[in-house]
Amino acid sequence: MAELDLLSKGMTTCQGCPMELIGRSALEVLGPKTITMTPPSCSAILTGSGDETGWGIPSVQTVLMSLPAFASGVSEALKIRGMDDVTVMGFAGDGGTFDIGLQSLSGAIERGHKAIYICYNNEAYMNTGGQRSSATTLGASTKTTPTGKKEVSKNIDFMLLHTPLAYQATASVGNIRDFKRKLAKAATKDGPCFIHVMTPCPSGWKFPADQTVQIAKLAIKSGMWLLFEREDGKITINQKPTNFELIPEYLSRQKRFNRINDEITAQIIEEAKTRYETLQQLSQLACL
Amino acid sequence: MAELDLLSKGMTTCQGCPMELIGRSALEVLGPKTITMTPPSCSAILTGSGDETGWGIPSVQTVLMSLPAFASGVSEALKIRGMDDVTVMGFAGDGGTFDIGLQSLSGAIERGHKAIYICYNNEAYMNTGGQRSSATTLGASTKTTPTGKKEVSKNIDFMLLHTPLAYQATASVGNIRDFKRKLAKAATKDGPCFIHVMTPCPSGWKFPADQTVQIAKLAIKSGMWLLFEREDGKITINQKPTNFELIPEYLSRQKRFNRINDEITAQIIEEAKTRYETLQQLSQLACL
Amino acid sequence: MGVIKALDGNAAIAHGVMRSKVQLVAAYPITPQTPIVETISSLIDTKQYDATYITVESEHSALSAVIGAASTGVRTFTASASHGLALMHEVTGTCSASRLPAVMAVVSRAIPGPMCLWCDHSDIMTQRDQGWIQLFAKSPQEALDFIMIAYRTSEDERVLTPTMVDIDGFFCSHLTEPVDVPTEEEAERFITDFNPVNAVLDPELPYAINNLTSPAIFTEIKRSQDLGMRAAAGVLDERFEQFGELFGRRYGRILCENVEDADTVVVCMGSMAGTVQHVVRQLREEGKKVGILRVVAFRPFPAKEVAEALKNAKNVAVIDRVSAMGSFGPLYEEVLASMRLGRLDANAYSFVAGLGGRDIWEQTVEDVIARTEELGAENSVCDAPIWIDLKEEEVVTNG
Amino acid sequence: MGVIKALDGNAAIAHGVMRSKVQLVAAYPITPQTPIVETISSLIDTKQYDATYITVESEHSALSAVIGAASTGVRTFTASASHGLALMHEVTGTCSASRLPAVMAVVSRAIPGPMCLWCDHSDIMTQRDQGWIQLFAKSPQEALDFIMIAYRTSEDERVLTPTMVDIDGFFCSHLTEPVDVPTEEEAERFITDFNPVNAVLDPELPYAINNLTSPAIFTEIKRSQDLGMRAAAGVLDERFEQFGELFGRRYGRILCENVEDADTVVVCMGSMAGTVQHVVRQLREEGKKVGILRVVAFRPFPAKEVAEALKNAKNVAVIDRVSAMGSFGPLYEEVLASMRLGRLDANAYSFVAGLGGRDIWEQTVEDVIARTEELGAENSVCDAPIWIDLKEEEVVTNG
Amino acid sequence: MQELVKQRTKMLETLPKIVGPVSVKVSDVHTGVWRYRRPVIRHDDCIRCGICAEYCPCGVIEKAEVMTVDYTYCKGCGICTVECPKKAIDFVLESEFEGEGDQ
Amino acid sequence: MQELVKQRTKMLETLPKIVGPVSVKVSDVHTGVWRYRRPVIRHDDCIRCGICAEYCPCGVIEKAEVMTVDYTYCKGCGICTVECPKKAIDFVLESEFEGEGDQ
Amino acid sequence: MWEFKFYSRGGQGAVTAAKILINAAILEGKFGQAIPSYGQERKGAPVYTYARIADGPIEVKSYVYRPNCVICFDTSLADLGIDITEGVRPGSTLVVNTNKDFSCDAFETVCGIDADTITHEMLGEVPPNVAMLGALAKATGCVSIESLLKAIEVKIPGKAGEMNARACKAAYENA
Amino acid sequence: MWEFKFYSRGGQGAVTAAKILINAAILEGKFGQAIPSYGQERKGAPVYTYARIADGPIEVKSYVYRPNCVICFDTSLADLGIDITEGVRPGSTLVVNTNKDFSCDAFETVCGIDADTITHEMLGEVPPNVAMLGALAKATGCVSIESLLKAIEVKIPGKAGEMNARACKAAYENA
Ligand SMILES: Cc1ncc(C[n+]2csc(CCOP(=O)(O)OP(=O)(O)O)c2C)c(N)n1
Ligand SMILES: Cc1ncc(C[n+]2csc(CCOP(=O)(O)OP(=O)(O)O)c2C)c(N)n1
Ligand code: SF4
Ligand code: SF4
Ligand code: SF4
Ligand code: SF4
Repeated sequence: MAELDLLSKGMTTCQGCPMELIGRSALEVLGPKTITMTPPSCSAILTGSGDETGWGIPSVQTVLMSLPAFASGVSEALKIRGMDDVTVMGFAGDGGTFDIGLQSLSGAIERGHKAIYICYNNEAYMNTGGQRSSATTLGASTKTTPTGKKEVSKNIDFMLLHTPLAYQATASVGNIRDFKRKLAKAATKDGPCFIHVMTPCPSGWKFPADQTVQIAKLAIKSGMWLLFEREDGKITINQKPTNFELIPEYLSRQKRFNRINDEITAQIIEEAKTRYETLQQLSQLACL
Repeated sequence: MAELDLLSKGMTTCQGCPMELIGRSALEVLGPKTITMTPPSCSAILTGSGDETGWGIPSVQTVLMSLPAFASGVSEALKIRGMDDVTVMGFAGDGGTFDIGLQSLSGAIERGHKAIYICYNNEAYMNTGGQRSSATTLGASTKTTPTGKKEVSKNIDFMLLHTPLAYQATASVGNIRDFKRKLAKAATKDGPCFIHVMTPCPSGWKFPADQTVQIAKLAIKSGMWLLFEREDGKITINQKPTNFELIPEYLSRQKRFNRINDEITAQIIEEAKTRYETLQQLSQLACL
Repeated sequence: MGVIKALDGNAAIAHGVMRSKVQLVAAYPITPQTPIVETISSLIDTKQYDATYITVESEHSALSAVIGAASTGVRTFTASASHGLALMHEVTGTCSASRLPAVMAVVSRAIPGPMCLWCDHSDIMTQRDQGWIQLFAKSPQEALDFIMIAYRTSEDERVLTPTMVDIDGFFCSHLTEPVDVPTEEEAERFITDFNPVNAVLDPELPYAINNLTSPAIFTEIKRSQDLGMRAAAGVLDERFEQFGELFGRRYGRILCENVEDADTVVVCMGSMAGTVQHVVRQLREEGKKVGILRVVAFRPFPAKEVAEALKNAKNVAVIDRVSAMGSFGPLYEEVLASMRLGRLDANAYSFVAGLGGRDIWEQTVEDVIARTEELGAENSVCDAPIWIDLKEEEVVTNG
Repeated sequence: MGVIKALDGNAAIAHGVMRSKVQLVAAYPITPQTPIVETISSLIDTKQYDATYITVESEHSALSAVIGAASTGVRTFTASASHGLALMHEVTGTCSASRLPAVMAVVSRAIPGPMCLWCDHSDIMTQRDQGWIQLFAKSPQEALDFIMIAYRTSEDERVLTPTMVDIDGFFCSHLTEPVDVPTEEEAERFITDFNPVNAVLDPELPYAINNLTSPAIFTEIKRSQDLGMRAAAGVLDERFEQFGELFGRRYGRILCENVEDADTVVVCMGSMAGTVQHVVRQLREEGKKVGILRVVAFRPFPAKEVAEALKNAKNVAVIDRVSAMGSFGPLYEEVLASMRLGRLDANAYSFVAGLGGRDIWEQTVEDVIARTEELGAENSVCDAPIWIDLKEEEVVTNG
Repeated sequence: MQELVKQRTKMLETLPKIVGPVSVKVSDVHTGVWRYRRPVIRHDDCIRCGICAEYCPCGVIEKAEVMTVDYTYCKGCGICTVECPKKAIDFVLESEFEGEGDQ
Repeated sequence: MQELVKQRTKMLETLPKIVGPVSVKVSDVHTGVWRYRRPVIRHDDCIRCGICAEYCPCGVIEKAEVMTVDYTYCKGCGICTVECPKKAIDFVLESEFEGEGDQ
Repeated sequence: MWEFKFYSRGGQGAVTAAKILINAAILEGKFGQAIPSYGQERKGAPVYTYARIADGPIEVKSYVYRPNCVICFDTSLADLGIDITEGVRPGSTLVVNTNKDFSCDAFETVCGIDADTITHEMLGEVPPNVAMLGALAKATGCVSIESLLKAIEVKIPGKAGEMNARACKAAYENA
Repeated sequence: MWEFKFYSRGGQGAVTAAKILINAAILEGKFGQAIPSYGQERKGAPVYTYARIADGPIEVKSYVYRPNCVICFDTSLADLGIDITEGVRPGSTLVVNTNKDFSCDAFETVCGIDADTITHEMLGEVPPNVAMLGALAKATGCVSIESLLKAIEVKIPGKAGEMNARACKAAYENA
């Protein structure tokens, strides 16, 4: 079976969808001995509809609140059945991870089930048409915050630094090889792994479809997205932001930031800097 | 109205209950212009039963999963009604905070409602008789882990360091004045505040009722409990652990640790040290 | 009168909420309710509507926030559907038992499983014992009107019981029709600022709400709630009357057409009622003695009214838009209880139709009526629900 | 036979789970179910029972984990009550529609509100349309036996439908009685290792489970599920028969005593059935023609059997341990539908009793019977449920 | 305590009828009967620092002219005896007080 | 793709009848019709680095002797044209290919 | 009563078109109803939309199964096995987006319109929906072109609305 | 059929006592049933516990409202307004924990036992429940003292069980 067949072509995601790219790349790494679950979200498009599915591996659509609990059950059942070579892969959006799914995720990590959880972050509830999530960047317009979101985004990565994850990483659709490398590493671990991938969404963020990867790259360069991983209690920063002054460009290339003013821009830059400083200091700790 | 009347005497909590002491001390600080909510938990004993209640302030028993959401509603409604001088106080156990209530808490913090959330941590579901929670210390026997818990406790404090709390603190029934000072500070803030109080529970931890405060003090001295606060992005450690070598004594004074061996003891000590080191380093950051 | 706008059911709900001067809304998006969330939050965000919107992280929290706010004495609203409503299940009963006059729009969509986005009544039907008044609108106009009527009923001191206003997912939520939207002043003649009449959280009034209730008093509190619910029948009648006088649109807890002399009466709820009405009128033109009894208020169930209305019927066809696994449809069972109350012994048949978005169209209704007449002619008993529009050959079983 | 032990209902459930060789349990503590959680998790933790226990962080996650594990082909169990069951509401339907043969013990306790720890059936009753088989045990012995019967029924390839085994909170969960516990070998004659016959998650079989289902096929999948549920009737009969032969304890979907020639029949479920039976026997001794019809399997509802059993009755008293706000009791409505099926026109009365822990004792039952005979003698219709043991003077209303 | 009870009773009278699960009465369980032992303050040794009152979970120690313990409610946990910096509180078996009533 | 379809069909045949919402068919939407523009690789300029394939969300670019695009499924997002380090992919209006069928 | 069925692909704006049509009818004091059949469709997937226009209130709340007017946005839908003649009543009208000659016996009237070209020329790369409406108005007279243009300008405010109205008008005149 | 009602306070072990009693009955081949009335009671609060013993299966599943035997662990419960004679049938037995003379007309037989003293002396600061059972066995004969002692030793294994059995025996002999 050709590797590509693990996810069919002809998925009805939007043009230039980064989530699809992540799903596809994930299976290239994990291979056919993988079971995947998606909650209601754009990723459920891959899981399909009616009698058709896109995945060439077993998949389930779980409910939005408890994919990690579902995965806990699958993971333990595989142990009972002696199928230790099978990878359990959760694949969920930011809404299903930061908001309604956070508790279930936190519980599953605490209990330590073996499973890989991939959160693709398009910073909104896209499958219902683009409402704010707690991952939405300050100032971004969404269907529920047309004048721009008032709150800063939830920093789930830093929160999860203090949990017993066997492996934790951020990744980006702007650097697919880095993502694949990290996922490959996660696949070797015997515990809960979390990979958080930035996936700029042309439909929700309102930029041309061909810019998906470019926007993601710009996010890394400008410090709007930090690439790092945590393994054996040690944080490694994989790519340093080059220039925070690129942030205004990052913002201006997305129509969702049309309504922000200089003050908010300054706040966003400030926040990005602080975040990076914190990460730098945290990465000096050998004791997480 | 005498201050004491804000919580009746004659509550049917256990002898030596630290939660009651925290509830009582809280109202001394906050005074009568406070609305409190408790979820099902030992604290619901204060809220009472039938046509009787212990509180001399308005109170509600919410469901276990969503006290913070309930409080969000109360907080916003008070604003609408122009009652800005009223304090909203959530009062919940570790189960209702670390486990089933975590998501609702995280959401309320992200949205930034003005309210004070006090979590008294007795490290188990005590109101249902003492089952493990994710706050239970590694190695402790509970009704669901008779041979000792296998996982380390969830580090909710460090997780919440990365959230937009207006004020965050840990406290202990071993240092009531410190707790009151912190609560008084929280009461001045116009956003979400979280105070996490260690409350050694004689019934669940299995030590004599007169030792409640002593055990709490020993926890602080031995580094099993860290006293710190975060205000304006800066962490202050309020009391440094004196001696991690006191941990075995701390453990041996509680029957719940009857079944642990040297290996687990060592692990617990190691973990406490790491936690403290991390905190020390975090406290050097001016950028949280 | 008001302004005629082309609105779909979701937009009509949002207008109803504004006109009802709701002060606080907390809701979580879910298909097909999402446009309600988007419209209301946007209006508030852009300051076109002065109210508070809480962007909760789940439906459980949505209703919990609403309960918190309602307990603090403000007028509240939420909306949901399917999974979302199911996730509120733990707190729907808290809301009603706390006697909080909140209003929720339910945009009916099948609940799992299987996972499905489309309309049926399985979501709201599992809420039928949770102590909420339930009104079923059939059109965007009714959606708006019922929201306003809901507040005036729920907040009545004789009632103090929350209301669910149900609109069918897509068949009403996404159906655009002309809607007569009352102006602010017109609406104010019917519904004014909120004035809570029951317990509220207020430091001046230090009581405990929703405390643990012992067996010694639980039954009595439930009975009080039941009486509040039953009182809603009379209050609804008053409100419908008053609303009709003010706005010219007349409703009732049941609405009948051509029933008096009908041999066969179709009983139904929600958007399908429009289609049934349409078919009934056509068949009447063909000289067929058929009628429609539409239940608007499913809770409190208008048992006496239904019994009275059906007294001349020979055959009664009840269409449930839900399949009670291993039993009969809920509406059918209510109708039977009503008929027994009226000592009626017409033939009654339980139909299941329109599940998971399958359309109930003219042919469906014609089939139901034809099938009923057939069975009625044979005087058959109904020993199991009859599934209409079922593709038998596609039903896979291991049986 | 097995070993006689003094067990309460919760302990009996735990024994039933072990004897059924359940492989994975995920449950969250809640009064009055907590001892089940404690017993099973302790047995596993101390290696007295070889299975996996997942210490989930909520009930929603408990059932989700069970669904995940069941989808992966292992035998699963969970237990809950009240709030906990309500919090599972979003996923109970997923479990049944995915045709997973999980078993759940429900230790019935009132659902809010108000907040209450004690027994009534309001928790399980709102699950009645969720596609689970529902068995109501009246005693610890039955609790154990029904768990075993549940697995054998749910897993049958004709059925593939999960089962809730209901025991009354405190009145069964905390009631200690002698229980005949089958030995491991005895149990194995009835129930062996799990062998999943439907879809499982396995890389060799790459299909998608519980995918979005379109209107084009939803109805047919629901119908298949309905037929699975209906097939459970026959399978339950087989299992009861087989169980009786192996263990000497004979059950049925309904259990009747003194019904054949009874003028007045009391219909009921759960622990109260014991008390009703006791009273009926006493009244029989006094020469009164009374009987008891106990419904064991509420889903699938044994409509034909009930109709057959009631054919000679003059008066039927149905006791619901739940108050359907603004309607009749659910058991009453089922009984009416059954009577109509049998063209029976006995007088039938809907009683509400035993809410929120109020005991249904001998006097309660005597009152129900007396009231029924009175009303029956007058040939009264039942126009609303009759609340028994109600302290009228303590009911506060604004009416 | 009585004050609070009175206040609430008045409140109840002035309010419209409340329906639903609302509790207005002050709970008043005489938890004093739980005691096996009774804390007895030796006023001569006491320095009125107030620490016992601060740490009493039941709020039954009051700083008046001398520190007083409300034995109607004191559950006898013993925390005060342990926390008192002067060790000025004896912990005496209840049986020694038998027949003396609640005080 | 066909391979997978065959494999699944076989699987279906060997299994007992499955009840419930289970999907076995491979979804196969010809998303090529979505395109306004078509990526056309200039093979002379292409260095076969594979980056376009790596970043194609639809998985329709394959590294064979030359890089090939499966136009039955290519949605025409243009990412490949942007990411190609050699700028070796032209993005041509579909209308220019009218009447040529899928390729 | 006019009963319309719109055949289109995701992204072609048929749902919006149906709503505008209803608005036009309302402007004339008529009653209208529009209802899409929701299928989480993305760009390119077939989309069905239904509408009704009548002089009095419309009770029926289902999709249209027996249209007397079909609006086809894309003739290539036939390639997917979609039959636009399904259920049509005798004497029906077809409005079809095509730049070729198009005939179909199932319909009494066939009105071809090159909506894509008109749209591209006048509005650029946007959906051909307003142009289709212009042709529909011409072919059926179910609403007047004046009401239609007004409805468009209400729905799409400002300059864009004006231009859309102009494209609609052009289609009306070309159909 | 014996129908028992136990009056006690939280912490006095009446619930356990009732279970041991049932175990003793089972050992004799009888049928028994024990049921506490759960009230989240904490130490000191009144607790009601019910039990039945019969030769055949016991169908009734409710509390006992018409006991023919009352076991009172604490005479001070009367101070809380609790009436231990409520519902007692004619000819009933009372077993009461007291160190004084105690009489009560509602009962035919009154069996006083100083269970607290026996317990303190023999077992220390633990609940008086096994002593109460000893007296109950003596006063009613509902189970034999042998079965009771065996049931105690099964319930409380090891040395503690032995000592508890001895206290029970002592109460039996003293009652
Ligand atoms: C309980 C529940 N509430 C709401 C929904 C509706 N819903 C479906 S997808 C979705 C958004 C998910 O957003 P996210 O996880 O960010 O994924 P994305 O759609 O962006 O891919 C929502 C709210 C649901 N399915 N279940
Ligand atoms: C949804 C739900 N599940 C379970 C329960 C049962 N329950 C009541 S209190 C409690 C434990 C709470 O533990 P914690 O929050 O730590 O407070 P504590 O009892 O220790 O004071 C549980 C599980 C409940 N009330 N609601
Ligand atoms: S169990 Fe612990 S926390 Fe709960 S009331 Fe008793 S002492 Fe207090
Ligand atoms: S703690 Fe001791 S010294 Fe201080 S007031 Fe209390 S009794 Fe006196
Ligand atoms: S245009 Fe997009 S879909 Fe087509 S080959 Fe390039 S990246 Fe892939
Ligand atoms: S990215 Fe460009 S150079 Fe590299 S293989 Fe693709 S077309 Fe060729």
